[in-house]
Amino acid sequence: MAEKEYAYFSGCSLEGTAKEYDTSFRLVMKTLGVTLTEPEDWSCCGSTPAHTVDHVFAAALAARNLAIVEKMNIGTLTTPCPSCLMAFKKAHLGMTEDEAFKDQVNELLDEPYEGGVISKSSLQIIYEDVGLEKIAEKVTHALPDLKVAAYYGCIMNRPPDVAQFDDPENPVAMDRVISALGVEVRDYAFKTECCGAAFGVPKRAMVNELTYKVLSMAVDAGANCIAVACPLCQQNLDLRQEQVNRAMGASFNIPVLYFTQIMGLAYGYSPKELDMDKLVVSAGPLIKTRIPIAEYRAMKEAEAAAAKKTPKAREAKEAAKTEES
Amino acid sequence: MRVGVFICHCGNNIAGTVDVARVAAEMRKLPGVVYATNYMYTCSEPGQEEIKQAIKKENLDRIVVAACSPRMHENTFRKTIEKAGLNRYFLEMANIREHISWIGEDKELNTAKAIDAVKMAVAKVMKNKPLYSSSFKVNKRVMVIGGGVAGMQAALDCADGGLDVVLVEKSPSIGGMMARLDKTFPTIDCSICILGPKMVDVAQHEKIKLHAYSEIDEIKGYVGNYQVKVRKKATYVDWTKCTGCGACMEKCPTRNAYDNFNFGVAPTRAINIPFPQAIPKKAKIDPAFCRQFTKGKCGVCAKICPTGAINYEMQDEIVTEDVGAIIVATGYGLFDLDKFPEYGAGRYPDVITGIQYERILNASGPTSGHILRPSDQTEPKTIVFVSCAGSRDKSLGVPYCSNFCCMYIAKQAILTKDHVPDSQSYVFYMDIRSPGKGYDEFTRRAQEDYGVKYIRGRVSRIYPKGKKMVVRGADTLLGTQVEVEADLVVLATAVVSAPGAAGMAEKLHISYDTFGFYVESHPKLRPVETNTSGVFLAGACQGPKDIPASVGQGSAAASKVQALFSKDMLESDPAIAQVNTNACVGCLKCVRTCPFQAIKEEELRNGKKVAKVIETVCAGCGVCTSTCPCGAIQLQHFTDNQLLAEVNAICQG
Amino acid sequence: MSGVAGKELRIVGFLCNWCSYGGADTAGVARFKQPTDLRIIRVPCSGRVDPLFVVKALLTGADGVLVSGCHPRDCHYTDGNFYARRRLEMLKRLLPFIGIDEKRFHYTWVSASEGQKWQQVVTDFTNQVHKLGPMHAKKESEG
Amino acid sequence: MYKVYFQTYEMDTINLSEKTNWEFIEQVQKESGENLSLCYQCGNCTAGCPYTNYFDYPVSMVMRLLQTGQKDTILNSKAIWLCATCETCTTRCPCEIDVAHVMDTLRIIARRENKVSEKDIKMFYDAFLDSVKRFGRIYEVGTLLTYNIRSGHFMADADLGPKVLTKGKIRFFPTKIKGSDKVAQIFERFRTKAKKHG
Ligand SMILES: Cc1cc2nc3c(=O)[nH]c(=O)nc-3n(C[C@H](O)[C@H](O)[C@H](O)COP(=O)(O)OP(=O)(O)OC[C@H]3O[C@@H](n4cnc5c(N)ncnc54)[C@H](O)[C@@H]3O)c2cc1C
Ligand SMILES: Cc1cc2nc3c(=O)[nH]c(=O)nc-3n(C[C@H](O)[C@H](O)[C@H](O)COP(=O)(O)OP(=O)(O)OC[C@H]3O[C@@H](n4cnc5c(N)ncnc54)[C@H](O)[C@@H]3O)c2cc1C
Ligand code: SF4
Ligand code: SF4
Ligand code: SF4
Ligand code: SF4
Ligand code: SF4
Ligand code: SF4
Ligand code: SF4
Ligand code: SF4
Repeated sequence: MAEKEYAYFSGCSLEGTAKEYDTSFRLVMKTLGVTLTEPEDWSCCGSTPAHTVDHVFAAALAARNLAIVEKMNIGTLTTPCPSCLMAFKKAHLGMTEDEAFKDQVNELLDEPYEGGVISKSSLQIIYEDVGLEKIAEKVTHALPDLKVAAYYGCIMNRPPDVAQFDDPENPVAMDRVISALGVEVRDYAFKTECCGAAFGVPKRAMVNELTYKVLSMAVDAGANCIAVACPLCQQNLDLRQEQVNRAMGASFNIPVLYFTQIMGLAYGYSPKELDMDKLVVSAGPLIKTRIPIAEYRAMKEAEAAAAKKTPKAREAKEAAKTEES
Repeated sequence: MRVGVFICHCGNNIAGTVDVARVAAEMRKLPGVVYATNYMYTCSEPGQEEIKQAIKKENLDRIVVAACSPRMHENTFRKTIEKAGLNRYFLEMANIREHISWIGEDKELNTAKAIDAVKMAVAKVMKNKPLYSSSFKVNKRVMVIGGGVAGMQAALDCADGGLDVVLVEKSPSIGGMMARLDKTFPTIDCSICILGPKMVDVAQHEKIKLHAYSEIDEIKGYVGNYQVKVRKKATYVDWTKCTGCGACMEKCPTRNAYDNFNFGVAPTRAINIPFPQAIPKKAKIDPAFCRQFTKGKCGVCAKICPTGAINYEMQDEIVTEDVGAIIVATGYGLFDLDKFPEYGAGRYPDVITGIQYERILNASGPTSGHILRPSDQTEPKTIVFVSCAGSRDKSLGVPYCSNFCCMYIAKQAILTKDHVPDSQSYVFYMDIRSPGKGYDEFTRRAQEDYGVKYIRGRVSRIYPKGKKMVVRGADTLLGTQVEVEADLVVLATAVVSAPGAAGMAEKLHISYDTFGFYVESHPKLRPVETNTSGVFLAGACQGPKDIPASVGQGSAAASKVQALFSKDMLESDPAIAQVNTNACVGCLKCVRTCPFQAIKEEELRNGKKVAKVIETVCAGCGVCTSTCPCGAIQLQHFTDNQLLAEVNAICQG
Repeated sequence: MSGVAGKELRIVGFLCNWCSYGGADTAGVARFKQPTDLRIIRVPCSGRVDPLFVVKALLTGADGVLVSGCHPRDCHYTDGNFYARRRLEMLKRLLPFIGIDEKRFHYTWVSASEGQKWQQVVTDFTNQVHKLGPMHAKKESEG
Repeated sequence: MYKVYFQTYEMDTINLSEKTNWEFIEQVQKESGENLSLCYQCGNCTAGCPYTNYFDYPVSMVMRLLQTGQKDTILNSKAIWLCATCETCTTRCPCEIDVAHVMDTLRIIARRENKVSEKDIKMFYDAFLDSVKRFGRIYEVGTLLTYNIRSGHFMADADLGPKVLTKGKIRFFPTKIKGSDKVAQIFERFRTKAKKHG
């Protein structure tokens, strides 16, 4: 496989509250042989607040970065943050579909954006460009205790004609990536139900209830940790878990990991390297049982050999039944 | 030549946006036009009378009517002038309504356009020649394609009227969707109890020949003389020997075959008779599941069958049927659950479709009529019905209403209460559509007498919570979000065209709409005819419709066939191709391009080889005319001269 | 000369009786407003349209010619539209050689139920021809 | 078993002949690019909206108020500010209306006309944008502090402080990008342009 290169827009959160997402993503990409080049002097994408001001203005904040990336001649930009991604995609779509809109946006910019950059989420490049085979190939460690509920958040796949990735109602990319690592995944219905992160600060009561729903659905599905791909989701589900417990009379204690951290663990990086200590709800006990993959396989084979007699017997019984009828 | 021009007002339909008087005045200036007038309703009796009078008084020999589309009234006016003694092909129509007055608002522009349109018609009519039809013999056998209730009704009505009928049904038994229903609205009588006897009548009628488990391969010919190739699909059971005893089915070890009849509610055997009342009641092997086919060994049924009917080597068989008319009654299809990812896309066993619920309610269905939910076979107490699941939904490509689901939801909710008295049903709906006789009373009864809770709003999401399914929707009348924790959810999935409907239409040369439903000749006045003469429609293949409407159409189609067959000879359309043997150089390009093989080579007495059109076969497409390098073969009524006259009238006028 | 000077150009349409003529009727029944430049000639099948008609029209006064037939495989006459397509494709390639912008000619499919599509086709083609301007006036000024 | 979240809103008789603001309907259609007549009031947007319980008018009713041209009611509503652009409504609307974009457009109009019912949210957004303007990026501590001071919620999220700090998650000092003036210029140009146009 040829070396891949992307312009890497980490976004403001990954410089601060989501540092561990940045760290783990970079490590994983190194393992998978993907080069990330940070656009020089990038600025904030504008996110939701800019969209309350004006469509052109919001697009301009995003397009400033797209213009920088366009100059880098890499073609594809990747960002781990769905909020940034959405800002880029909407600006790009608006500017490529509507000439007049493009002119208005470029009027606000020093360097015009011509529409030559494709934006993809980090999950998308891992799932589609790297591929499940390669993801599985690099695994060095098994994580037998993890039961993961993958949480995509509201705007990773929506609206479908903007996101153009995976299913808007039942996305599976993250589930499949984690499964490819050999880690157990639990299916549940709230993968895309909004957790309320956008209003984490000003409307806390409202957010508590939404977060509560997502957490309880994951727990009901038998998950013991949640994987996320969005810094806002992570912050909301992890940092605010205690707020939720207090407000809703619950007692959640479920670690919320970035999916890239799980990948890193399967690829043998130490919890320290992956900034696991930055999680508020510790994942320590769950990952304590991590073992090298070879050892794990040997163990499983032994187990299987011991259990072999049973299925044979069942088969024989089945055959007898057929004869009877 | 004395041309008369009649401009129609169509009340205000035309006169509102076209200055009809001016058009008439302009026409009077044209050479050849000796009479031009405008009239309120030209197609009315006095309107037609006026044309007849004018023909006599003004000695007219060519007539132009500028009015609605010729697809609407060409025939009317042809008959009018014929009654006044003119050849019917001395008429031309200018379409100044559909193509002008209804689509433009500027009266000046419309009037100018109308003047052009009438000018073109005048130019053409002056080149028209008298044409005379010849007659040909009709084969008074009719084929009915599709053995649902509509097709059965059509077949029985035709046969009772003394016609020979060939009924072709794709699946192993006739009966269609109705055979799968439990009870029917609005009377709640048992579906199979009223349909069963009809099915038996079909089977026993001496005038009806049934090809079940058969499909149409090819259709050739024209009204009065069709040749249809029917593919009798291999059943791997010799139906002349099979008695329908069912012994094979009982012993077949393959128990996981997909049950088409029950829409997969429960599995069936690899060899099966679809349901107890099936007609014909014969067994059929599904080779996708049968071990003899998938693994090469089993043969249990062959050993068991007392009549030795099993034949694993059976091949499809093609038979050709000659008929004079065809009734299409191929019914409809339904959306699958995978269209609804927000409702689990078929991943939750307790979210099912309306037709599956119909099978669960049915006494001869997989649960013997006990309402048991698929996941754990327990009796559901809270049932939620979701109407318009996929219907009226542009984002899913079904903008239309599926017509009968509002009614069957009410029916199923009532039946649910009858089966499980302590149950509570909820219906999420956008509108309750129940406009038939006794229909609204029926949906009211569901609410008033059976306590079904109707909630106005769509359902946004369905997800499992413990053993329940949470249905989250809106109650737009309350203006709020609502949730119901249900044991079973039934989706009234959208009605779509039958699988393969488009391909079938192409074989028949009839039109279908964007959704695959067949298009009738006229939405109000010719609802069971198609634009291909000799081909008629009945039932839901034309659009979603319930049983009464389907049966009504079946009978209507049958009566249309009876009328067609009431004559021994039919008149051919004389607008066909004709060869000028002097101009023809015998290149035979036309022979090769004619889509109907209507041209053959002929040797004249002087030894010259030329093309010759077989009158009864030519369909009048004119492909040959635009192929011929010498202009020797001309499609009558649409000759090069006639069409160029129209072109000249616009371009040089 | 037909057409209202200054407002309209002259566009000739050849429509097959079964599909596109019906589609234009459907558009009318639904009152889908359209530009008024088009003059329609009814033919039984798009296969009846001789490329010479198109050329003749364009050379003698039309600014644009539109041919519309049934969708492929949905032809009332089995495959008349297939012949039409072959011929008219050829014609499109030949037009530039006789000095006619190929954008003045358009061939499309509209079925009897597609009133809305017909409105779109007429509107788009009329706009396209208007962009090119009148054909014959241009020629005069050129020559 | 049948759970209802109750809304409270009051409405007087609306005299549609007098109180239908047709220009407003036109304006929203033009600025959002959406045809409001497509909405047939199925309620699917409301049914899926995660925030609906906090809205004064559920989103389908906002659509209805729009169709009837009730400008003031809409621009003064909390709903348009409590919408988080989660795109659920847009994704599920059977009529393919980009409902979230309509909500977005309504916020823009409300802001332009100085009718913001949810001051807190606007303030938070403003604090966010201030940071972008000053530093080119978001400076989380600064944003939070600015918000707390302006909104008077001095202790907002104070309980999280120790957690975040001990985890080393927050930078105390903003990173100011080299091109921060370039970003500020986007703000400036926009402001001048907006002034020029009205
Ligand atoms: C859940 C549900 C409940 C309903 N309940 C009621 C009710 O209570 N009352 C009521 O009035 N209506 C009800 N209906 C509607 C009813 O099913 C239809 O009105 C009726 O079945 C239409 O009959 P049909 O003959 O046109 O079509 P169908 O019943 O669909 O029959 C078409 C037949 O043609 C065959 N066929 C299809 N394609 C081909 C082909 N290419 N070649 C040969 N054969 C072919 C099919 O196999 C089938 O046998 C209900 C529908 C559903 C889904
Ligand atoms: C305001 C309005 C608008 C409508 N618009 C539409 C529309 O747009 N599209 C549509 O499809 N439908 C429309 N309809 C419905 C339409 O009118 C009917 O579907 C249609 O007229 C029914 O036709 P009919 O022949 O059954 O009955 P009728 O039209 O009522 O004809 C019955 C005839 O029988 C005669 N008659 C009655 N009793 C006797 C007797 N004892 N002896 C002899 N003769 C008798 C009557 O005088 C009458 O001429 C509309 C109806 C109304 C009221
Ligand atoms: S002839 Fe056609 S246009 Fe004239 S009144 Fe009759 S329907 Fe109307
Ligand atoms: S195939 Fe034989 S065993 Fe099966 S039903 Fe027919 S007769 Fe009976
Ligand atoms: S041969 Fe096939 S159909 Fe017959 S019994 Fe065996 S599996 Fe069943
Ligand atoms: S019949 Fe009722 S449920 Fe069915 S599509 Fe129409 S409105 Fe919806
Ligand atoms: S194409 Fe024309 S010239 Fe050739 S055989 Fe046919 S009619 Fe004669
Ligand atoms: S018009 Fe010509 S091409 Fe068409 S069917 Fe008749 S003979 Fe054949
Ligand atoms: S989902 Fe769409 S159509 Fe339905 S109420 Fe909301 S905006 Fe209107
Ligand atoms: S985008 Fe806004 S209105 Fe739409 S569902 Fe999300 S929060 Fe509700």
